[in-house]
Amino acid sequence: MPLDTSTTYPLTKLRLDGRRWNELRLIHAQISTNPASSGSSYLAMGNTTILCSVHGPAEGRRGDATGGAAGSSGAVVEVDVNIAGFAGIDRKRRAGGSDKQSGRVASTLRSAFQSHLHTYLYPHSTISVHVSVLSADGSLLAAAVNACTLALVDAGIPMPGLLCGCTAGMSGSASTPRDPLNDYLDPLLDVSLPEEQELPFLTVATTTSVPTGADEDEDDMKVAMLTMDSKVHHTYIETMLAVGVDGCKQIREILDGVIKGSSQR
Amino acid sequence: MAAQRQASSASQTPHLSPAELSYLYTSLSLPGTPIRPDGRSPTQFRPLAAETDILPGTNGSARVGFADGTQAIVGVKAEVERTALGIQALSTAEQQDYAAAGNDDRGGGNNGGSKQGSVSGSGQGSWVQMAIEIPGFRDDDALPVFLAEMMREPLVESVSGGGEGGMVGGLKGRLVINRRWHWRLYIDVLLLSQPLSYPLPLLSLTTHLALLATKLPKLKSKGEEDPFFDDDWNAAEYLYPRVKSTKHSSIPGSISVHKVRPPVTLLVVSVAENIIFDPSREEIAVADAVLAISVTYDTDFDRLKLLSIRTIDPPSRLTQPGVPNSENVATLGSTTAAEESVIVNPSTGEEEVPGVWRPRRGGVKRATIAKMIKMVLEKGGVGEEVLDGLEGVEVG
Amino acid sequence: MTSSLPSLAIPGQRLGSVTTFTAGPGTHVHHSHVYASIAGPVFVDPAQPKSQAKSTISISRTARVKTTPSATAASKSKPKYNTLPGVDSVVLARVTRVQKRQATVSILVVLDESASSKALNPLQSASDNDNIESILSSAANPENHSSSDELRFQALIRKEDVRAVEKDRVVMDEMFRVGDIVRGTVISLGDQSFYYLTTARNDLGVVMARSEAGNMMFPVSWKEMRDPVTGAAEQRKVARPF
Amino acid sequence: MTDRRRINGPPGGTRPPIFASSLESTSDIVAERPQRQRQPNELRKIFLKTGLIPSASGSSYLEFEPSTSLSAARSKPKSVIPPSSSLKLACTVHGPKPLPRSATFSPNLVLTTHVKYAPFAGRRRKGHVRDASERDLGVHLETALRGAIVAERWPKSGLDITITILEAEDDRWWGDAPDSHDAAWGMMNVLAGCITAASAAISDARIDCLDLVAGGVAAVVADETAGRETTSQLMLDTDPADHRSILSACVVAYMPARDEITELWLKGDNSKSSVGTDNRGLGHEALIDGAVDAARGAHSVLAEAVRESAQRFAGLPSGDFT
Repeated sequence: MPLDTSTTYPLTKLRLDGRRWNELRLIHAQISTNPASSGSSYLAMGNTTILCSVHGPAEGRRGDATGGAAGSSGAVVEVDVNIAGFAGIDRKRRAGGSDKQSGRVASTLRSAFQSHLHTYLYPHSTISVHVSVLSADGSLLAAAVNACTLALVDAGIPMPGLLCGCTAGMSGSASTPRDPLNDYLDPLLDVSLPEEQELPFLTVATTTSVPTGADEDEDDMKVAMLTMDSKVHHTYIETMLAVGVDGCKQIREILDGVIKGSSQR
Repeated sequence: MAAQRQASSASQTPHLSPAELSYLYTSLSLPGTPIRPDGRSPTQFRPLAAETDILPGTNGSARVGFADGTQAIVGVKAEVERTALGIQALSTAEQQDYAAAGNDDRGGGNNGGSKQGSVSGSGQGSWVQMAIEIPGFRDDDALPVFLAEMMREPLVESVSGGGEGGMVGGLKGRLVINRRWHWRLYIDVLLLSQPLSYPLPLLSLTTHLALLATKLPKLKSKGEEDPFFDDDWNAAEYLYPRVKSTKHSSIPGSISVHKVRPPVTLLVVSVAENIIFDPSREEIAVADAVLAISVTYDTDFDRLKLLSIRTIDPPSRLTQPGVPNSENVATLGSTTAAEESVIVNPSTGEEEVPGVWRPRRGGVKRATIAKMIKMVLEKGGVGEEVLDGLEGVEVG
Repeated sequence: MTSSLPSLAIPGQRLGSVTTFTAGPGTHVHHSHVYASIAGPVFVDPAQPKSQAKSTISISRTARVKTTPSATAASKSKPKYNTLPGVDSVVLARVTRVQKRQATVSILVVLDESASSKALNPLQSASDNDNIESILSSAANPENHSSSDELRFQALIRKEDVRAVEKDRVVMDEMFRVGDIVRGTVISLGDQSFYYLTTARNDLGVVMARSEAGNMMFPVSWKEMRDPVTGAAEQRKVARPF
Repeated sequence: MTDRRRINGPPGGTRPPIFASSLESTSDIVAERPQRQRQPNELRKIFLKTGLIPSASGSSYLEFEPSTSLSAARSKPKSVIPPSSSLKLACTVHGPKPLPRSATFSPNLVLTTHVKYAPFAGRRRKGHVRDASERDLGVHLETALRGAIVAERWPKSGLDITITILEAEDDRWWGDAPDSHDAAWGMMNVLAGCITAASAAISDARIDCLDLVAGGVAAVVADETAGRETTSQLMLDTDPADHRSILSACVVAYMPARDEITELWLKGDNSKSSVGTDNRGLGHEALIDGAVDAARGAHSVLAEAVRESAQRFAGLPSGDFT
């Protein structure tokens, strides 16, 4: 049995892990996992497991370059991503404690949350977010966005709405223009690590200015973050984006349930 | 941050005033019955929550959280690696006798090794790698390096006897697949927040649990073949083998127990005449001596055995001294010198004024060390209590 | 009593009981006995016959051989446990920076109290191993600032500590220039990075200075020094010349 | 960072090939292993001298006496590989000096220790960046010294202790396979040497100490001369190259005047051995006592070296003390 999606999917219409194209992986999340921090969360999207803790808003460290002029108008968000040595399939030894991937995830998260949170309420302060990736199995950035959102909600930091991330890919290389008559490629929701490695995918994070509700309007949905590193013909982008945004909506409901469920306890 | 790195081994010294330090020291040094700030008995550990097998991507994992919110996660990963051969293994058959004979004097471990024939000798300590990550520290800072070495040392050292359910040649021997291949074990320790106290007990307990939960895939190849393994994870074997419980009926509900268990490292401090286990940050700040004692269960004699001891620099040496009233400019004249008689501390031999903190100096008496070791090792002592407690944690 | 003492002690050597001796510099007390804590020759300051004080036993940090400490020095000086600047010790320091409110100096030499009343003794405990004359001669030209400044203790002379009179009229630029050698006393151990010095005494202030032309100047008054070549006068807080 | 631009030799020494024809018998290899010629409680001679580095405020140089097989091999080399090595190290003390600007106020002397192997110190080349074992040694040394120093007499200042190891002790006989006994036993001897040398250098720098702290090593070795019987024996100041199997070892930093230990590092499994007492559980006490005895021996050398340097310093003629 060949183990790649691009060959098996057209035959079975099932992905490697048995999902259909529009199915998310099982999401399990918890908030207030670590009493020592202002806010914390645990999030597992399939086999991608992330722990996130938030400290602050607190007084910024003195002598910090970002703590000075930049912080005068609002809080500064600091994100620190740590991918554990045992997170991947092979054990990875990182030199100096961080690598390229964690650095990129950290800077993307920082810019996403810096603009998302109501930082103007906390001038001269720092909100520091620590993300530990315990197990990485695709959609790392999306899972990290969701975990951070939960932890920041737990910490009680005001934000306009939940920031939810999701990935979307195509079930083939999608390098030729899309043929509307013979459309054999399906978009895939929430890609896993093997899919991430062979297929084009993008990560999108959306937010709403109004908290979720039954009367949610499509117009209120805002894309807060969008990254794509792979090559795909431009005609597919719209499909992928639509699927990704839809995935974010599903995730928002799940996160919403987690937050409401924990507050009832 | 810089100051923190400087205090390499002592971890962070809490900012306590000399008066607070003196109060702590006095209450902890009460003869016989020390009063600990959190009301524990001298041998009592802090309550903790533990779970194992939390990460699907590892061979074994565990999470332990203290009530104060400090959490540690340990993931164990095993990889197959080719063995670098020494002179003896490379040499011809006639030298094999010599090699076997030579290995014989290395205790029970290797006798078992030569019995199995194809499995050669014992493993190497370097096959076990340990990395500790502590937020706020770089991974080559002194504290993580020292902690990792401290915990790796007893692990590779624990050679235990063979026999039914035993581990031939200890952990090192267990990692040998055949003459040319072996497992390499990566133990990654992750501390999730800045440590509030010296993190050794937390890390050691978590590592212990993670190793207990560690499974290696079942070997399907035989002898000197290149190894291949059973795909079925359910068939995998525990790194530390388990046997059906016979003697240890004391633990309710457990069907299988480990005959061989990974070592645990206990943090023990002495304050005056008292020995205190699992010190909190405040307690360690006034300790006269801090020892890390690693023990494991000795299957041959059904008792605990000592694997390693390390002294840890007590942070009390770096604290600020208090000023007795007789020397204090602010209160000069209000007290006479006679009121504050200088007494000699019986345990340290230093002259001090009661109630005035003086940083500790000097070392620790041999008798004190012996007493600390005895309390850990003795039958029904703290070491057994901890190992039994860990055995109670549902594993797998 | 003295005969039982060794002339030379090494750390950890027991010197005597606390019932007969007081522990002086270079020693410590353990289990009611005085022990040596540095290696060096042992000295005993005999107690004043009339007072009840015990003899003080100390170990010299300096290489001076067999100078019986004068009774005056022994009586007035507090025991000094190290070669670091302590409160009241007289130091020679080089000015490294002059600001509106303070001058930053780096301490070159810590002088013993007993010796400061006599003359500058080059063999006094120096804060580093260099010869004192070489430090001072190289000190006055600002180009010669070596990186060894990093290894010297830094100190501040605040504006109000420059002189005892007319404190509010002090203009720092007219008191010190970068490169001057200043004699001062330590008033406080200060914060993590600086000691605090004062020059508010007649015998304290600038002792050596070069003019703008680069020549060594001589003092002409308590606030003026003069260049012997150009004849130009410059303002300084001058220490009383001996 | 490895040099990628050219093909480098292997980082460790390679063993020269031994051809079967050149061997009289296979037992030749066994014969090459150095044998301990000393009594179990006999220490190696130590050379220790202070004040050799004028730019430092204190310094010392320490050297262990080469074993008989090593000195024999040096005078009459049979092989390019020396049979064993002997410790040589230099220690410098800088300070007391101001703390770096970023440091916080400290009422005590802040001690910093650096232990670095010279690249050529061991049989395997060491990099220029300190590795884990060197950092580990540094922490051990810091613990040992901090207990001996009277730190409160030196407020606001720092003391840097730098040790360069010029020749390290072997962890095992070079001919043994790396699995024969792989724990870093040589490191313990190195630590003991570091402690003794640093103590001399600190005393040379005239930093107040409670006592001269000396390092000593003792080990339980499985004796191989007694035939097949595995009898274990307590040995002081073991050279790991001499022994096929070291069961456990202990290094202490010891202050004789106070009978106190400032640093204790014990490792190994000695539950199988019965040393000194019948009670197996007390094996570790015999080991610690043995290490203390070794430290007492080193202390006598240390005291003599410090006394010598103090005489030189004070200008007293040698021998003129009571």
